[in-house]
Amino acid sequence: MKLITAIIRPKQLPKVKEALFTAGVRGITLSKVSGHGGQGGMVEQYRGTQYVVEFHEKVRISIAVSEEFVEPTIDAIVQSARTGKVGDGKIFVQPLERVIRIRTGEEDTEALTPVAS
Amino acid sequence: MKLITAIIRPKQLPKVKEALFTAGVRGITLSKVSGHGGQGGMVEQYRGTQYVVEFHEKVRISIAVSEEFVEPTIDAIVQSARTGKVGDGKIFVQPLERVIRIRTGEEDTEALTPVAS
Amino acid sequence: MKLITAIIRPKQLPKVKEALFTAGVRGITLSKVSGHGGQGGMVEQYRGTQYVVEFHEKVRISIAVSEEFVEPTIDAIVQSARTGKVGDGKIFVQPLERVIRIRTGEEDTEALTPVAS
Amino acid sequence: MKFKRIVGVFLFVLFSTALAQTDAEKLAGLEYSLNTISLLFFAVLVVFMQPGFALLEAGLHSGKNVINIFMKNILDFAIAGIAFWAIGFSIMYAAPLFINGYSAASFPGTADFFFQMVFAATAATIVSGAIGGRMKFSAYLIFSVIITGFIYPYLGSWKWGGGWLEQMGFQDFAGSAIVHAVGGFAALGAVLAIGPRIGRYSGKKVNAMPGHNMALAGIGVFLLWIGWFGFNGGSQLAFASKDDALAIGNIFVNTNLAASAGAITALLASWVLFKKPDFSMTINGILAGLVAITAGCDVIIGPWAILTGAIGGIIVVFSVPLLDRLKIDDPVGAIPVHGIVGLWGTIAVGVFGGANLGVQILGAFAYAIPALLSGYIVFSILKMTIGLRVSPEEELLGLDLAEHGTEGYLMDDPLRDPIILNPKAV
Amino acid sequence: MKFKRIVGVFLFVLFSTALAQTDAEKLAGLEYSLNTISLLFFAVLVVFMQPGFALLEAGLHSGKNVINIFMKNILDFAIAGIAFWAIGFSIMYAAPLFINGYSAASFPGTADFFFQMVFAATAATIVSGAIGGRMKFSAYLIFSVIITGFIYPYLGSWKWGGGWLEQMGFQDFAGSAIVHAVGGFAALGAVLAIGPRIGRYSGKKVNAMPGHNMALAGIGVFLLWIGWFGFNGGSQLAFASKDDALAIGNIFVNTNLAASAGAITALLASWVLFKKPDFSMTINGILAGLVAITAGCDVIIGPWAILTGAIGGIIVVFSVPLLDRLKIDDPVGAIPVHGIVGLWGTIAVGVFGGANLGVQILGAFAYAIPALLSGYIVFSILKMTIGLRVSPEEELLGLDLAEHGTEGYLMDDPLRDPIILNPKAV
Amino acid sequence: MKFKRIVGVFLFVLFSTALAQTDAEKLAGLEYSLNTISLLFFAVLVVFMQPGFALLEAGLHSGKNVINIFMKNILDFAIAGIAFWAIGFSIMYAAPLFINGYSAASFPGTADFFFQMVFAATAATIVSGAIGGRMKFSAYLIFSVIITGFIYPYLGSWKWGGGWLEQMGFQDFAGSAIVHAVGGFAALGAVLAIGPRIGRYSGKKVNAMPGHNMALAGIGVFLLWIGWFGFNGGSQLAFASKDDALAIGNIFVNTNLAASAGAITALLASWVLFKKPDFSMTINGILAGLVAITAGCDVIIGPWAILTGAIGGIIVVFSVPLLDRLKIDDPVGAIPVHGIVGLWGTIAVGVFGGANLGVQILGAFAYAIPALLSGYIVFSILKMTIGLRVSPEEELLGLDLAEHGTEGYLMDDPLRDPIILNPKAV
Ligand SMILES: Nc1ncnc2c1ncn2[C@@H]1O[C@H](COP(=O)(O)OP(=O)(O)O)[C@@H](O)[C@H]1O
Ligand SMILES: Nc1ncnc2c1ncn2[C@@H]1O[C@H](COP(=O)(O)OP(=O)(O)O)[C@@H](O)[C@H]1O
Ligand SMILES: Nc1ncnc2c1ncn2[C@@H]1O[C@H](COP(=O)(O)OP(=O)(O)O)[C@@H](O)[C@H]1O
Repeated sequence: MKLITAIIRPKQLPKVKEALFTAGVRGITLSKVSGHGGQGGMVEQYRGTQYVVEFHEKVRISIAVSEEFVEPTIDAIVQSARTGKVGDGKIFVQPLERVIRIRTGEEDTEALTPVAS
Repeated sequence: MKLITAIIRPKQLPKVKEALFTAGVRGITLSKVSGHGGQGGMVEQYRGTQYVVEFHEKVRISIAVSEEFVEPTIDAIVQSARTGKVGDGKIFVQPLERVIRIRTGEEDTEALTPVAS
Repeated sequence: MKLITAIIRPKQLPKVKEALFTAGVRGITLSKVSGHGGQGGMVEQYRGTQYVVEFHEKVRISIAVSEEFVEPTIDAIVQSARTGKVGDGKIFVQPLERVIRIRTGEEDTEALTPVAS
Repeated sequence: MKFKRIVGVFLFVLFSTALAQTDAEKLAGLEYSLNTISLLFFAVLVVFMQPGFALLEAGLHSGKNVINIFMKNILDFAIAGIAFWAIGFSIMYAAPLFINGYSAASFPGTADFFFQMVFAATAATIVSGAIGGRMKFSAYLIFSVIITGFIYPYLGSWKWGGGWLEQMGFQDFAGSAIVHAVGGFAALGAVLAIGPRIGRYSGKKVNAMPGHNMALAGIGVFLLWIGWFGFNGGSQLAFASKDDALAIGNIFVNTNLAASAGAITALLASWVLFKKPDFSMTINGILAGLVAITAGCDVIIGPWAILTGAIGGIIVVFSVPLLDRLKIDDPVGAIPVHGIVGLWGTIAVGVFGGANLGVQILGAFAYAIPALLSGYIVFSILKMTIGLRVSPEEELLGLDLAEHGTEGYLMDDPLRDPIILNPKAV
Repeated sequence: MKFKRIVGVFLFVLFSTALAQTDAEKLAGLEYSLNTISLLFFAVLVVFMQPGFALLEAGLHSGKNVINIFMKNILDFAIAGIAFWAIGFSIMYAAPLFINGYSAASFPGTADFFFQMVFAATAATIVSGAIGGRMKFSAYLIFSVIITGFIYPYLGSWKWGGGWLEQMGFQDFAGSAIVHAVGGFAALGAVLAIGPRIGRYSGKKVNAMPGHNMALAGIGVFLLWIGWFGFNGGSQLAFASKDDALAIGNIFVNTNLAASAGAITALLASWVLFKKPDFSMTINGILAGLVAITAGCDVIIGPWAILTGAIGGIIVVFSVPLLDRLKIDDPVGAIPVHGIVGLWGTIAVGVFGGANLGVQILGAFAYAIPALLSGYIVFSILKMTIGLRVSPEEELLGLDLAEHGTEGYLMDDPLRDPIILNPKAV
Repeated sequence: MKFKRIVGVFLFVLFSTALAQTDAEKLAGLEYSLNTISLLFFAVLVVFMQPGFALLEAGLHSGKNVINIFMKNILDFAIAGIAFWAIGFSIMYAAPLFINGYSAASFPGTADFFFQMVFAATAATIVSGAIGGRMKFSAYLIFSVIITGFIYPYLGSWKWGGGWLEQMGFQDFAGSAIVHAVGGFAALGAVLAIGPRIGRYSGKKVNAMPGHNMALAGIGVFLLWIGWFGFNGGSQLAFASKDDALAIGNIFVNTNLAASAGAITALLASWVLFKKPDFSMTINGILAGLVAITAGCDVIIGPWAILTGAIGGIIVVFSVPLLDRLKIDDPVGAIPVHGIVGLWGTIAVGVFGGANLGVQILGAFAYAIPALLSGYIVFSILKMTIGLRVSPEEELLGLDLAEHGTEGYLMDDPLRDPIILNPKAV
């Protein structure tokens, strides 16, 4: 199993969600992060003073997947999150040793399949 | 050492904190995340239009532990976070190569024991 | 490649950013987290009732680096984030198997060099 | 000649008299209209107390209940507007139903009604903050009808309707007892019937549940302070003479001195007791100063007004933790501010204002006890019938979502975007 | 002796007459000044509707547009203050430009102007919420000049300027048609010209775009309710007699009954339709009650005022989803509340208030249709010239940043700290 | 017969005269009461400036200082209510202490005091925003006592107390110099004594520290605009004659024209200078227009009022960055708006209003310089004694927590839940 973490533009999120869903990925966890990289800052002003807001709002998507889902997941994200302009973000792939579903105690691959309520 | 990451229901957080404390786990880092999985959405309405809020507020708990704490930590979380309804969350276990305590420069296991101020 | 995650005091963030920049680290992702450890709580009061706010606002810095940057990055963080008082935070080092730059599809080390726009 | 002259004089006199007669009518018309316009403007000032209370309560409650608080404060005013018109005014002043054909001496019956209606709405709205965060919206609506249509008018009739307390010489100029103690003790009855919010008390421990927005509370208290000039000033009910003007000038100054003193003593008392100058205590202190002077703002003058307000401010700072020790959960301090200080203000007229002390004490409790009982009984009946309290899940979720299906605050948040993984959920 | 006595009488009479004459002057002065002071105070109450609208609109829009909404609401009031002074008043009342030397009978021309100016500003400001979130700020400024300087004054002259509708006996006491229907239908024209916000409608689906802060909307509606007492009460335009006082007392009560009824019926209708008592519908219902009674607040009495307001409240709850089905995106409900209910209020004077029903219907549409057309045409011309709408990127970013370069809300956030990795960006 | 007739005439005359006499008394009573009621209502409008300032300042400061700002704005009003009553009024108008037995000619002494007291509170409250975010709460409280009890009354006595500037023919109708320049220059003295907020200036670089909530600032400026009608209108101090009515009508229109013009020029100037129509500059521009016209609102008419306000609006847009270059950290613009434009407004009466230009300039500086010095000296003494500034840690933490132990905003946040890992911390 892998833990795939993607940093994407907030505006691309709806497309990414759709692509992931189409790729069969159902369980995801999102959080708001602040990204700093090659992307230029945004100029704001207040009472006559200009300042550069150099952070960018990004969304982090964390997805635990079994091996066979690694490639489809990465593909889905790359295709749906890409705009071609600097700041599109990164995908990180990390080893994941165990997954436990709290509700049932199921482990690993069984723990990864969401059950619709 | 392992990095244990749990996604839980916000409402269970007090119980989970207590269970972790009882299990001897003192250092934790929390963050707010948004979870999407098998849990059904919540219907809200505004000016006569209904809409489904499909994300769920969740809390992510990150805990770095030495090997002997892995099982007790997982057990503590599973037992305290479980409600039995879809949406209870997941626990992820990842390898952790190094831990450094910034204040002292201590590494690994020494870095993991909190010092009460 | 490694994923370096540091939990630091929000107040130290400007210094840490500067140190990282000086060390040649350009791409970082930040998020707000809530830390619990050895640091004592803050007493607040409301309508005559005192209560302890026991969580502490912390900032989590996530940095994906290639091997040769691991030590300089850790050093930069430790030196700039340290105040010497309990609560300075921790650094976690985890293995990172792949990195993909969404914009270009570049992988791994190439994906890690930010391109100024 | 002489005759002509006399006739001339006579005609002249007649003419000047005729003119004088028209003038006398005009004069009477002016008096009448100055009385009316003044009363209506004072009434409009009192209406500012409605957003004042709404904001104060919203600020001191959790953000997940903000819609519910505004809904209650809007609806109790709307309900007062109809129920006090249909029936309440008639009970209170032995007037016809629907103020149908009712007229007053020095201003229109409609203006009289409008001024009294905003007082009824105030008594009702005092309750809403105390039971906030846990009561069913439907139960609150029914209670609003009952208090503005029946409880407040009936109790009010004892004094302002010329009833037995009026006969005894009881003094309550603008309603420390009739409005504030009634509202505050009805709130106590309501809180006893509904119980504390979940998690407020655990064993002997009092858990602070801090309000979500002190800026809202701050605006609220300013609007209340402003509105109170209408509340106390307007209660003079006559404006078109020098004596009335002198009285109203006095009322304004006494009212403001008491409010200022209440603010300052509550500030200092909280500073001493809790080591910090406390915000929510200070704003409660202002209101305490105002409630305290309300009954005697016409006769408790200058330094005595300061003293009356100052004591009010101190009472509040000591009452709030006391109520908590008794596990009476009043998130906004309505019971200390309006109830307990309402009693003090009523009694103060006997202490500093020359009224009969015994009668004042009697009158104070004659309002507090029935208000407490009727609040308790009405809410207990509601509890047994339609139910009084939302479910624990709804309470934790917040009344905005649970009762009204909408969130009070929504910041632009990409994570909320509605495109959906789970197709069944759509 | 006799002569002396007669002379004495004469002198006495003369003296008393002289005194009476001075008194008559004083009396006239008092009447004049009471009229003036009252009119100005009513006008100040109407000014409270400006922050009222700003808050209502800000609350029901997204947080990324809050500065833009305040800017529009501030500037349209500032522009009305200049444009209606320079030209508008002269068009509406055939008065000199710049109210230069203009005088009225029973109060100063300046006071007359000031009262009428705040009405012009109200008509203008109604539009701002409906087109919020997508219009260029510059386009809105130009429109503000045109509506307060020309459209509203010209249409208003038909009735309040003594024009053809006045001649026909059309009745619109405080402006259900002249102010509200004009504002509401100009808003409809504007919305038709600019189109819905991005993402509001996808195919047949209506996507809710919830407002960001219901507390702001709640304060706003209270300020509007309060301001309306000035709007309707002040429209009596004469205050210094018993008859006027009686009229104003009536107006206050009718206004409040209609507002209360509108709140209650909108609440109940939303409860039935959407299963929950809806907040934004209820506050729209209050405004609907107020708009409905505005035309006939002098003649639609008591129960009929309740009925008029109640119908207004129901109209709104049904109109909002209807407009959405037509893909007319009006985030605050300005079109139903001011436009549609403005028609109803105007017609209601024929139904409940004894006016000629045919003339009322004619007058209602005589205001609605030109307002709709002029709104649509002005904005279409702006679209073809300077452009009407911000770019999609700017709309998504929010008008605060895109148009004004500043964010409306900034919480202390360590992640925003300006020390910078990328030196080029500095 | 003849005799009878004459007697009849005589009696008739006597009777009519007697009636006239009663009427004359009634008339005098009406005049007196109309004066009183008007003055008090104008005063209440001025009280709206207190929440106005509180909201403006709260909005333009950081969210971690919101409680502190409300506390200061509440307490300076409470302190003014007591200190100006106890001593200030007596210094300013050579009246007895505690307004004990003080009476005025055409309205009660109490009403006179109340109106003047709200002016004193305004002068005091101007300072609070400029020194926000860093001053010890205790130091501010002491300063409030000194400015409302001594500085403002003493300076005010020079003109409104009939002192030397009044003798010289200096004109300042409602206080551009006496209230606003005094407040603004005292604020400058205070800022010079306390220094800028941490991180505001680094070397030559000016770091923007944006305010946290523009909606609050927006409501604030509307309340200030509204309150100013009381400030300027009420300063006529007599209302019960046609001449007064004419004057007040004029004052309203001039005040509103200047405010509108200030808004528009500040908007345009910021648009040109900073490329975007700036919100906080525009609202400062409104206030600048209002401050500018305050001294001459009675004599600077129509187009000249527009010009006076327009220049005020431009002054502000240029002064704000200038002060920043001088490292004078005034987060809300109190010094430009009230100080610099206060000078301009005072001088404008000499330029456009027919007053002696030399005397106006003299008077303007006769207020500005002592105010600056006394602000600087009082705060320097406080600095040397009890300390003026919170510690850097407290400043960074925010004054709400550091000084008052409570947070201003608390959103429901599961991460804050109080169940605790560290048992010692409980
Ligand atoms: N080495 C890194 N470690 C962690 N996060 C990174 C790293 N590099 C980039 N990021 C994240 O990815 C986002 C996009 O990177 P950026 O360099 O701006 O553009 P691009 O990926 O298109 O080259 C950044 O805002 C940051 O959040
Ligand atoms: N594969 C996954 N990767 C990352 N997070 C997941 C994954 N599956 C579930 N989650 C997280 O766990 C939460 C609970 O999962 P869900 O499927 O709703 O219920 P359950 O765990 O009870 O089956 C989700 O809201 C999401 O935050
Ligand atoms: N074992 C752990 N796992 C995850 N986070 C931890 C752990 N220990 C500490 N932390 C994080 O580091 C922060 C600082 O730790 P603390 O024990 O308070 O001080 P110090 O690191 O100086 O000993 C905590 O607030 C928490 O966010």
